[in-house]
Amino acid sequence: MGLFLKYILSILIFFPLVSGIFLFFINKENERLLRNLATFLSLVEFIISIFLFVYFKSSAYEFQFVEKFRWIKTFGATYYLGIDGVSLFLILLTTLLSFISLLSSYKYVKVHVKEFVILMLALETFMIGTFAALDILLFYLFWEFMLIPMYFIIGIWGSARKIYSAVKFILYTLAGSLIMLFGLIVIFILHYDQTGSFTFNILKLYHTHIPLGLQIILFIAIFIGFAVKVPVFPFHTWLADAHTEAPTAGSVILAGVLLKFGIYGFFRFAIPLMPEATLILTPFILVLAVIGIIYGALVSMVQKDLKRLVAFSSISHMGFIMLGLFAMTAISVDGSILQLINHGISTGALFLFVGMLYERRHTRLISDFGGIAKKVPILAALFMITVLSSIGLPGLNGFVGEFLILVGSFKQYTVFTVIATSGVIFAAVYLLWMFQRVMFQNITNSKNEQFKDMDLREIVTIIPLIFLMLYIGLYPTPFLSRIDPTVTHFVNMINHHKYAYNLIKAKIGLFNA
Amino acid sequence: MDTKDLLVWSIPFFPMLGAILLGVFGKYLKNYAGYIGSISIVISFLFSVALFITVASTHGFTAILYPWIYASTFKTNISTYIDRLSVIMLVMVTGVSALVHIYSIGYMKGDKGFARYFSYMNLFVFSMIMLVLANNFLLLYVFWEAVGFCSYILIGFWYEKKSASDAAKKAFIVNRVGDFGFGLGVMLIFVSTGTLNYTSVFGMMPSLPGYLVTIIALLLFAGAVGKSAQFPLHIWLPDAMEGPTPVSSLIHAATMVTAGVYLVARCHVIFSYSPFASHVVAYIGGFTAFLAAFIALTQYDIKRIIAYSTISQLGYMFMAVGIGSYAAGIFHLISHAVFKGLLFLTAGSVMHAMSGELDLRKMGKLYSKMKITAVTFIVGALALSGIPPFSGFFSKDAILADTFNKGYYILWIMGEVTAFMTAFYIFRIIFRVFFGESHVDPSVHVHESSKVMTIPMIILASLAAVVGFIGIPPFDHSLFYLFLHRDFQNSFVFSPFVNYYPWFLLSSISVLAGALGIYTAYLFYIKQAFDTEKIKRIFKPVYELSFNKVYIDEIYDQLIVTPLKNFSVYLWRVVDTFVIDGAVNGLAQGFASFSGRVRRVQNGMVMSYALTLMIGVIALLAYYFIK
Amino acid sequence: MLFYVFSIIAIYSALMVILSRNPLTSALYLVLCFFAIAGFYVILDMEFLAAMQVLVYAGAIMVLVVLVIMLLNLANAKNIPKDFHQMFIAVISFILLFFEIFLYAIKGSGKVPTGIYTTAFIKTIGNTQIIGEFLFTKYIFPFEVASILLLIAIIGAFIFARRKF
Amino acid sequence: MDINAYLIVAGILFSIGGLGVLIRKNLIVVFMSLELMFNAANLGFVAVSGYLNLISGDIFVIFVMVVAAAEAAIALGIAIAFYREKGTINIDKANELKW
Repeated sequence: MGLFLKYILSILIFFPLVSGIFLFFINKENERLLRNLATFLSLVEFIISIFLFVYFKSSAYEFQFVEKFRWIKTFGATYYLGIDGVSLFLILLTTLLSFISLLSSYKYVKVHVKEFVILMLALETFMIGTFAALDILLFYLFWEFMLIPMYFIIGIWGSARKIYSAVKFILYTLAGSLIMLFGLIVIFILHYDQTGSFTFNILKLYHTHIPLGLQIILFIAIFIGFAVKVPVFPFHTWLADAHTEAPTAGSVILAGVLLKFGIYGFFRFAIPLMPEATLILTPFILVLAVIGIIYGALVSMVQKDLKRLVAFSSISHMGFIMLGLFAMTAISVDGSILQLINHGISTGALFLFVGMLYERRHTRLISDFGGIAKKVPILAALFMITVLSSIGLPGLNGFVGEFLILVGSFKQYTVFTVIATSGVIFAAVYLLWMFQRVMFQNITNSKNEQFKDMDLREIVTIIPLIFLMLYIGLYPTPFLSRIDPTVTHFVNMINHHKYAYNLIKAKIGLFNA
Repeated sequence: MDTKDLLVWSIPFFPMLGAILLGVFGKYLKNYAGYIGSISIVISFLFSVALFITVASTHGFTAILYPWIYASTFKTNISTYIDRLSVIMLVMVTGVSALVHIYSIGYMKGDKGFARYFSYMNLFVFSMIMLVLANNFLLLYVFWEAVGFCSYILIGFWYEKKSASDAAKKAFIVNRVGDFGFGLGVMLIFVSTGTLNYTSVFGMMPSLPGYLVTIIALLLFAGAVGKSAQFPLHIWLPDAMEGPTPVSSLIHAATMVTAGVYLVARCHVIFSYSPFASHVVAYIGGFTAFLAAFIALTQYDIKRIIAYSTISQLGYMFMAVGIGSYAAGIFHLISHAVFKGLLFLTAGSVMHAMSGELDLRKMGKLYSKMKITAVTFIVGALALSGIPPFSGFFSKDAILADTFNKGYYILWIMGEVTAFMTAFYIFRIIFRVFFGESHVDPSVHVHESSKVMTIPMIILASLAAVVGFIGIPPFDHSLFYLFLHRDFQNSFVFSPFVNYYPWFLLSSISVLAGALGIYTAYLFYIKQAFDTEKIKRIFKPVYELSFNKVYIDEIYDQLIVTPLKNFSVYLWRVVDTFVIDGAVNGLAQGFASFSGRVRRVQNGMVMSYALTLMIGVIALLAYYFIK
Repeated sequence: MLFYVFSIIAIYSALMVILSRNPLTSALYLVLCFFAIAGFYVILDMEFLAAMQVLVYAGAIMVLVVLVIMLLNLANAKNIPKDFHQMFIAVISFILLFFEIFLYAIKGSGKVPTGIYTTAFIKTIGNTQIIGEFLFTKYIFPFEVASILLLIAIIGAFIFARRKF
Repeated sequence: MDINAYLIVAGILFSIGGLGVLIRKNLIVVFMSLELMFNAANLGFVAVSGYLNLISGDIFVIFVMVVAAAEAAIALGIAIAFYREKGTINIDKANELKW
């Protein structure tokens, strides 16, 4: 047990990959076995990750379950893993959603099953690795690896315009991350110039002193890299296409986990590495975030395609998270991190439902549905809960995160917060309107008469998410108590730099307000 | 948890249990669903009465269930605050709910969603109880939205009808607009006081700058405007009548819509420290009361008329709490809950008898066929019109007397005119439905409703007749005032009395107004003394204005909904697809065409590759030589 | 004196290799050129290499080339068009290249003789023995690799020359 | 003789060989030009090795010969295959290595 806990992160990271290699030796004709085995293995993975949650010391902000080995000695790269309250939940989210998306694809993925499950497991490895890595090089490695399986998942099992979307997805994110790599390398070299030793250890790089002008340039570079992933307003067009064309499992992972990397990157890398530049550029970032909230909501309102609607709603939700993160108060950052989890859960569930509807009718156009609530009471009820969670109805998870974000940002950025809050109204408009057109009214299309309700597998797929929605909504303490120390430490670290920032502000007379 | 706490928590517990049971196992419960739903509410009502007795003899207290959101300095609990105001609300809510639930057993009989209906209703009662019990603004906000959500699913209960699902959506979204303000208010309270607990927040009010208090109060009031359907957010309530009638009775007359009034009364400290905000409340209330009554004059749908009447009566309540007469407002809230609940139930009974018909023009002469319904309806109507000794007389006059004596003459005049119109439109219903000539479709078999429906109606009617006596004028010496006024003592007195006219003088004026209204209706619809068509023609603009609900829906549609939709389409088609995506794809195409040119260099001729290589070698050698 | 003779033969025959139209003529001139280079080796006291040069190049490789020319009957393949554009650039660039080599050659690296294998020393042992000693001691590994390379080349040639792939 | 003289001769031979590679279109002649370039390099090795009193240059020449032999076998094999494929040995016909 002791050894298990000591190396639990490595086990978590490589277990799916090893499982994938193991599945490689199974005959591809045997699709049933492949599916069941892959799902089972991802469930095992999820159960392993629960140990993280149980043994996580909730009062500490330091990294836990740390593993450190020499990797490339010449330029100081190490195999350095560790998690804090933020990455803990993101890893849990990853393992849960991986399991769920494998379980959800029993019907959706019909061809190349073997390749699909292996790619999904590989993807899981890379995602967890990205969250657990504390070494920039290791982080970047996992970060880029992640794109490969996703590219194939969209490109092979996607719908109509899958190749276009897959290429767009990979080029967009690759362009962003290469700009980011440039920034990271500059910091690496600066650190070498200052201390005379090569290191990719993020905790050591935090102490790098970067001159302000360079800091702003680097911040913009790294910002673009992460902003593409989030996605922040003008960098979002890949998202709608990728989400829409990806298979259900792909959409769930994209929305549930991949979008989180942007925020996680800001939290772990961009902001602590360049705090002064962050503080100076915050107003601009917040403007983008708020535009994203309203823009995403408005565009989502007039979509005709269900998946596209959910995709644009993601843009809106991620805007809230950006707002909370960059408002930089303990409450709002707490809310942002919680909202990351919430968004993964609710949007993931929304995509699952859209996938279920698609499996039944082979269309995603809202106008093709209507009146099916009568035929599918269970689906309608669970879908409703998910929609409400996404709207941010109190008592469900979305509310807690959104409210913390808004209340935390309110004092310093009142105007932004007020505008952002109006996004809550739009959320109700587009989601309820969608729900009404899909579920309510009379059946107008005779094909909908034959609608089948959810079977046991589908209910099992959804239930964990619904449970979490209610749980986080009613009793978020287990989550917040683990997130809070990390976040408080983070905010204190930034506030520490406020002094220098204020000096700069006085000197250049920026933002005198 | 001591016994008192246990008592408190058992009140919301039973409806919640009922909601879960019915929601999950509803399919298997069949007709028992109605009994389970009703019994859970009745138990809850009994506990409420017990709590009422406990609190009446002691002071208020707080009961904490568990810590809810603890993030850094933001700390809120799931906890309740019990004082006299909350227990009065509690008894009213659970009492009316219990009666409506019992009524629903008869009304909803045979509906496919019988169990679903009771599950939703129990969920609503749970949320409403928690709303009343909450001890901090966040919990209040949570259940504020939760009752809105219950209202949403209940309005859209018959979701196959497009009108019903549209109305549900409209209700939710309009409420959201109000809640937007409310939410900002809650945030502002936290930011300026650092806490959300009622007692701590109220304690800090005197020390806050005036403008901040005003903003907080106005933001909170925005929530109240949405929930209580005041102008300009009243448009959802008439449409909400698409839901089953008991829902209209419980949610859209007796309980949920009065939450706004409860909010202002609960936050009376905040409002009293901002006379400006209070006056906004009062005048919006007064204007809404007048506007809604004006619209109600010409409508033909019974339920819609009663809905406008609800809006109008809620306006009275806001008028009362806006001028600082909190007890009077709450008194009207209670008596209104009783008689308006009654009116809806009886309207439902009529509708039931008429197989769902609601149009005034297709009724008449029903009195002989459904006596109980008719009598109870008339009792409710008399109470609404403010005719003594029915409850509406006492409560409405408590408000009107205060408006006059506190010097708000404009409000008083509006109130009196509204009282006249109120009496007119409600008796317009009575005369056209129960008396006069019959326009009933002969194929409809009109019949009296079953006992399970009539008994709650009778109970409510007798309550409507007697409940006013707890507030026998002069109001500030009445039982009700003396019981409640302890809770309002800590508010700042911003509107002292300027006149001391005796109550009977003022009352007689309003009774006169009411009686005049009834008499006018009598002249119109029984005597047929005037040619209605001619009057319609003479007052055509006024009539059209009233008949088309002052065009508010259309104005919103033209001013907000359509432009917003067009703007969104513009954003999607032009900004997103054309500008941003165009830029991205343009960049990609630019690279592609550039590479298309560059790739010509690679012509496949081995010799030219070799030549290039050689040139490279030469250049390298030259470089090293020069270096 | 002998050096100049060999130089003239080598350069002349090399020019003829690339200028003569008939590949067979080119091949024969190339053989001549190889012989001249072997002559250089002799002047430089590397008789063993000279022998190898004649055996491997002039003997084995050129025989192979001539064989292929015969086999494909290329002796009269003259109708290949010329690309003057390419030729022009090539000539210019090779004049430049030669110029550079020339500059490097006369500039020298400034290195002085450091090794112990002076001409006299080699003569006492004999150059064949020395090379053999080196090949089988210090360079044994590359030597073995070379043998594998040859094996691969044999297989490769066999595969390429097969009628069907 | 001076070392420079050998190197210049080697340079001339190398240049002529390279020129042959570039201006001739006949695959066989190109191959022969390549051999010429090898030999020029060999000459340079031997000359420098002798000048510096070393032996490694000479050893290297032997390896170059090995490689040249191997290359000859392969290259001529390719030439035959190419001729069989295209019916000519015009090197400009080998133009598929593009785009």
